[in-house]
Amino acid sequence: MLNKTERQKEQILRMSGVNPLKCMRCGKCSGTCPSYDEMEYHPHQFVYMVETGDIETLRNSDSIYKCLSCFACVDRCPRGVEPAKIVEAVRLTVIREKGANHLTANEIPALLDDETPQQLLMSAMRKYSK
Amino acid sequence: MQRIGVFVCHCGTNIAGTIDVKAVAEALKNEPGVVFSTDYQYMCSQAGQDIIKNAIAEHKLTGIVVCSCSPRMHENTFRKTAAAAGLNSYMVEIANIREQCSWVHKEMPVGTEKAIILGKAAVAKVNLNAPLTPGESPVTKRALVIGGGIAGIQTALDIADAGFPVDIVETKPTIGGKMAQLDKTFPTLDCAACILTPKMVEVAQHENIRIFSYSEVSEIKGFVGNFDVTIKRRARYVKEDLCTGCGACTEKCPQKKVPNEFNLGMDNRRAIYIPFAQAVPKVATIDADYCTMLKTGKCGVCSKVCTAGAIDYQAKDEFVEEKYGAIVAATGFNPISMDKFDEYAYSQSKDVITSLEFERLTNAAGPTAGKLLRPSDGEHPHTIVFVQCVGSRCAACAEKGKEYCSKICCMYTAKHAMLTRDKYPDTDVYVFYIDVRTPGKAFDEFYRRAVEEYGVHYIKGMVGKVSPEGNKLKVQASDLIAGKQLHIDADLVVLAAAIEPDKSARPLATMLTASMDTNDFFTEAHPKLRPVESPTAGVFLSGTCQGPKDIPETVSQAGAAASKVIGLLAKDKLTGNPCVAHSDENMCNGCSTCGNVCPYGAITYEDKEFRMPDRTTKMRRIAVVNEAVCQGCGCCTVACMSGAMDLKGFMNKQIMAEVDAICK
Amino acid sequence: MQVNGEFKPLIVAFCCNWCSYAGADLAGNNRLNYPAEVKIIRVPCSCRVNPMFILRAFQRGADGVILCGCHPGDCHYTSGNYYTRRRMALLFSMLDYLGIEKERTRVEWVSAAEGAKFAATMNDFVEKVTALGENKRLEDLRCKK
Amino acid sequence: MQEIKREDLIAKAAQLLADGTVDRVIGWKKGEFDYDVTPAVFTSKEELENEFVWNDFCGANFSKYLRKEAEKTESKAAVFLKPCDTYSFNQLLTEHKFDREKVYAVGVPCNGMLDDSKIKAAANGISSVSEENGKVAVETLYDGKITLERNEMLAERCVNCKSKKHVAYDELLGEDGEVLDSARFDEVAKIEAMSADERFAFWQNELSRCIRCNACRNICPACTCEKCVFDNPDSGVENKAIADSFEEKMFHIIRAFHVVGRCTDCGECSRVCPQNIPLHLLNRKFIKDINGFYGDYQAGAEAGSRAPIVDFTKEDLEPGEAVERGGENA
Repeated sequence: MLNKTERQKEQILRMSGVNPLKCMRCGKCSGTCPSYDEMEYHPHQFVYMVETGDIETLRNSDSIYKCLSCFACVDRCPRGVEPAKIVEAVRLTVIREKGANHLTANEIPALLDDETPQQLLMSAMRKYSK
Repeated sequence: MQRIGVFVCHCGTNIAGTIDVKAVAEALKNEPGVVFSTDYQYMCSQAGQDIIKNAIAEHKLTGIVVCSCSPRMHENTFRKTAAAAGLNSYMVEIANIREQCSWVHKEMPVGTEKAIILGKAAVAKVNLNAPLTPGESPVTKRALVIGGGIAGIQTALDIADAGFPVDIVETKPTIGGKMAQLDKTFPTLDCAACILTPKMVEVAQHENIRIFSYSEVSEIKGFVGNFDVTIKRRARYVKEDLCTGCGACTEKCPQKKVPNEFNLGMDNRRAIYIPFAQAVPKVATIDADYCTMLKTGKCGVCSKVCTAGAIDYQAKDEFVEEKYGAIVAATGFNPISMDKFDEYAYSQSKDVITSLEFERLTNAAGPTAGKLLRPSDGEHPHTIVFVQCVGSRCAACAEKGKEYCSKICCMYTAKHAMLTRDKYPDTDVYVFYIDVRTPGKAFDEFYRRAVEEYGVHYIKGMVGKVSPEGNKLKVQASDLIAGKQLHIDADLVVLAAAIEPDKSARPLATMLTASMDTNDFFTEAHPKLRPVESPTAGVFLSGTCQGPKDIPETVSQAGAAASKVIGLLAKDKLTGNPCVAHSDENMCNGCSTCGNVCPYGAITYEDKEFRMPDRTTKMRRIAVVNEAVCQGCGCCTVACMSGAMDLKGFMNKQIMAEVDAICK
Repeated sequence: MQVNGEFKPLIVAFCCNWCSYAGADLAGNNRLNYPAEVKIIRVPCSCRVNPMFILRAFQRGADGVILCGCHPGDCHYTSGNYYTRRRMALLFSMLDYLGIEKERTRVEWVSAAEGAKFAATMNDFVEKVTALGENKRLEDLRCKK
Repeated sequence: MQEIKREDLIAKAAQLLADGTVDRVIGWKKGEFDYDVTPAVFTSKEELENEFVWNDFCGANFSKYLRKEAEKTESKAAVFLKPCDTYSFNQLLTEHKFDREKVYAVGVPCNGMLDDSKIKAAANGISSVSEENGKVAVETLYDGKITLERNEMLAERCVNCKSKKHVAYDELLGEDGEVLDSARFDEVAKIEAMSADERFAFWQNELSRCIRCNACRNICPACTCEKCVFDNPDSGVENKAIADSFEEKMFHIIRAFHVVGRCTDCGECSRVCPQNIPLHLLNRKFIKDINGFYGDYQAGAEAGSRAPIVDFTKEDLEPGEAVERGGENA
């Protein structure tokens, strides 16, 4: 049985198609990155941290939204690691979970009953569908 | 029918301890062809060998089987024994009943039974053995060195000093190669020209060395000891024997706008030129692509100023044919093209240069007379950024870079950085590295001195982008240790470009039937044990054509290659391995499959006339094995569908007889 | 072959002269045991082994055939074992296609330094072939004793 | 029904003879029955008009005949090649089996050839076979006239035609076609999916019918040895007579192995087998494995190409893996 981190790592690698072991840690991706200063964790760190399983940290970081997906790092990486794809995959794991949690407009009528305030459902939908 | 003698060795108790040797000798007596069988304590001893010799004479043996230790131990011993008794030494087979029987099995009945079977297999093989005589071929005592850089120079000098004539073929007008373009050499910082040019002069003056400069190899035929080579001497329009190298023509030539390749295009030369002051041979060459006289028929200035009368506008390419016993490839390297590295703005800014260009910029004989000046405006640069591993260790894109480490860049970058800080202490020098690799005598100390004594800023991390802005180069890079992105306004950016084998190496390898790896480096015969030989016999490797290496390594490899060549040329005749492939011309159908798999290019094809049963004749294509080149792997015998190709000493029939004997 | 009611397989091992045969010698030097059912035939290179030899061995009653050569990249003749690898991949796949038990054939790369690997490989191979029992699918009845 | 007409082929052949381009033409002529059309050499217009045949039974692949034919004289011979024949043509060129200069190749389009054994199975006592409105009309001795669907009578190799494209010719009659995405490996995959016991039983059943007539070898364009190993007492595998089950396997494994990387899958072996053994399934297994293991390779697609069996990469799969992958490649 894989634990949660291993599952997440496996999922991220599968989604991105990236093999982080190809990274030779030259940092050219981060040297290239136009969003570097905006990001708490930088492209090379994404590759390294996914490899070491430090994924929760990345998921909780704003950095996943700061990546511009400009793919400059993908273009310039000398080893063909494609860091932007791994950033995208980490981001997707977060977004997909949100997607599973939020309500769609069609689901709401079925959930209405006398006990539940309608506003609760509506705000839940609005809040998580963003 | 053979008359076979069987000799079973006790090897003390090594064999006799687990094998009933008497029973083995007894059992093998009944095998077909066996007329004599005995056992003895130590067959390899003088007394044991005498038993064999006597038996050969007494029983008129035509073949012998020795049941003893591994053939890797004593096959040669017993072959010599047989030869001493007048028996062809290839009529000897060994049954390995020690390493592969008595030592790995514990029970006497089991070991004895297996030993008998192994003996039977050896007898079955000897029954089909035929006497073999190693082929002999004469050796032409002359060597050809292709490439006149430091590798070729050193190899040629060492061979010539041993007393053998050597020819050097160099495509450029002068020998000297890349080393002639360098300024100083790491880690001792002696000047490249000071140590190279005396060697060049020595080559020029050596009675055993001929230099074919401005020439290339156009055809190679033959094999080890007997290569026939055609050398194309390109027309240089100057008679080498008459030109004194005075240089008058190169000063008067009106065509002044020819990019000077020796300075990597950073300045210009004339259409008639001598690459540099210490060129060897010091002879002028006319560049036909630029010479007005050759292009339009109008000019002739050089001819007028030449007091020696050496100019010859009518010159044509000439072809020289020569025989050689050995060939050394020393074709060297080039930095890769930086055109594909847009992110470093190499093609956008003159102030982004390669390390080799930097060498010329700091060389006293270079375009700036040794002053470090920016190529764009001739200003002194105050901030210099060195980028390592540009195109090296690049697995992402084969068109862009090379997967391997170029090996020399870490050291020359440290050298450049150190020299810059030494000469211009007001300069800020940054080196961006992935890893600093300094295995070598006094190498790491050298690099540390650059950091500790000269204050070079070493930053771990790659440069991501260089963009020209005004007269500055904006360098954006990551500092992986500080976790920062750096933005540096640099005046000069120096790229440590990966090195690749010279383009002439691939066609040369094809001519030599020498193998190459995917990067076009020549493959060595064995990566550890035969590093300076090509798998193709008689072809040797010197310098960077085999893989990236620095000057000390190149020189030691050049010397090693020379010693191998000397070892070959010192022989009057080459004795081959008689266990080579042989094609039965009556069965060969000329399909040419065998040639595809031969690692040595030992198989050629020819049309041969055959007499048919109806008295007509018919031409048929057949394979011919060059026994001097074949090494006897047998790969072709399996590729051959007709069964025409067979391997002497390991014939299909023999191996199948062994199989039958074992499976009986 | 039945010995005292116990099945003892007959194994033919083709070993290249430069690596695997030396590896087998090393196993001997180190006194590493493996079954006596294994009989070694020395060939210059694994690429010398013709598929006909393998079929011949089965025809004559071998229960398993194993080919040992230098590790890929280490061939004494630079490329022989690469050709072996392709030839045997195709041949073994064909034998499997014809329904011949795939455990009866094997290619192993054994260097001159791998005496222990040689012995372990032979132990394992003999064990697998013993479990399969006699070769019935590629035998030649005329060659039966 | 064939797109191109007999008359067009005769006209082309006659013209080549007349203008001196060639002095003989390899074509087809009628055999004893309508369905056993045989190869023949024509040297005049009269011969062509009297005997030349072009119909749905012209399956014979002429590439093999070129070796002997091109050797005969210094002059050129013309040959008609269907798309699948051109692959063999190229393969033979790769192996230097004839002088290209001595052959004038005329490509002819092909709509597939019929399998006489299928017709024989459907009709008893055939007296003639002809084509009627796109169907196969068979006159029989016992049952009168029988009409058969052409598609159902197509030879297996034509049902699974790999290419309608001519890869070599001097001149092409009609339109050239495309390389097809054929289902020719489906049968192989089916066998691969069986258990080892089932596979053994399958092949035991097929190969035990072999009578060692050597027709498969003799027709094979890839079999051009001066002396076949099976006829050579020195080869260690020589055996002309069928002896027991091992011999058949030995023969067919070696026969298939000897054409690995050279077999163009022309299907002649199965066509000529009097015992209807699906020999092409052995060749196709090797082709399928080569494609799966080493990347797609079509022998004969390009003259001078290097077959995967005489090539390698450093990353090739191990024989053990090859066997484990079994039917999973493709």
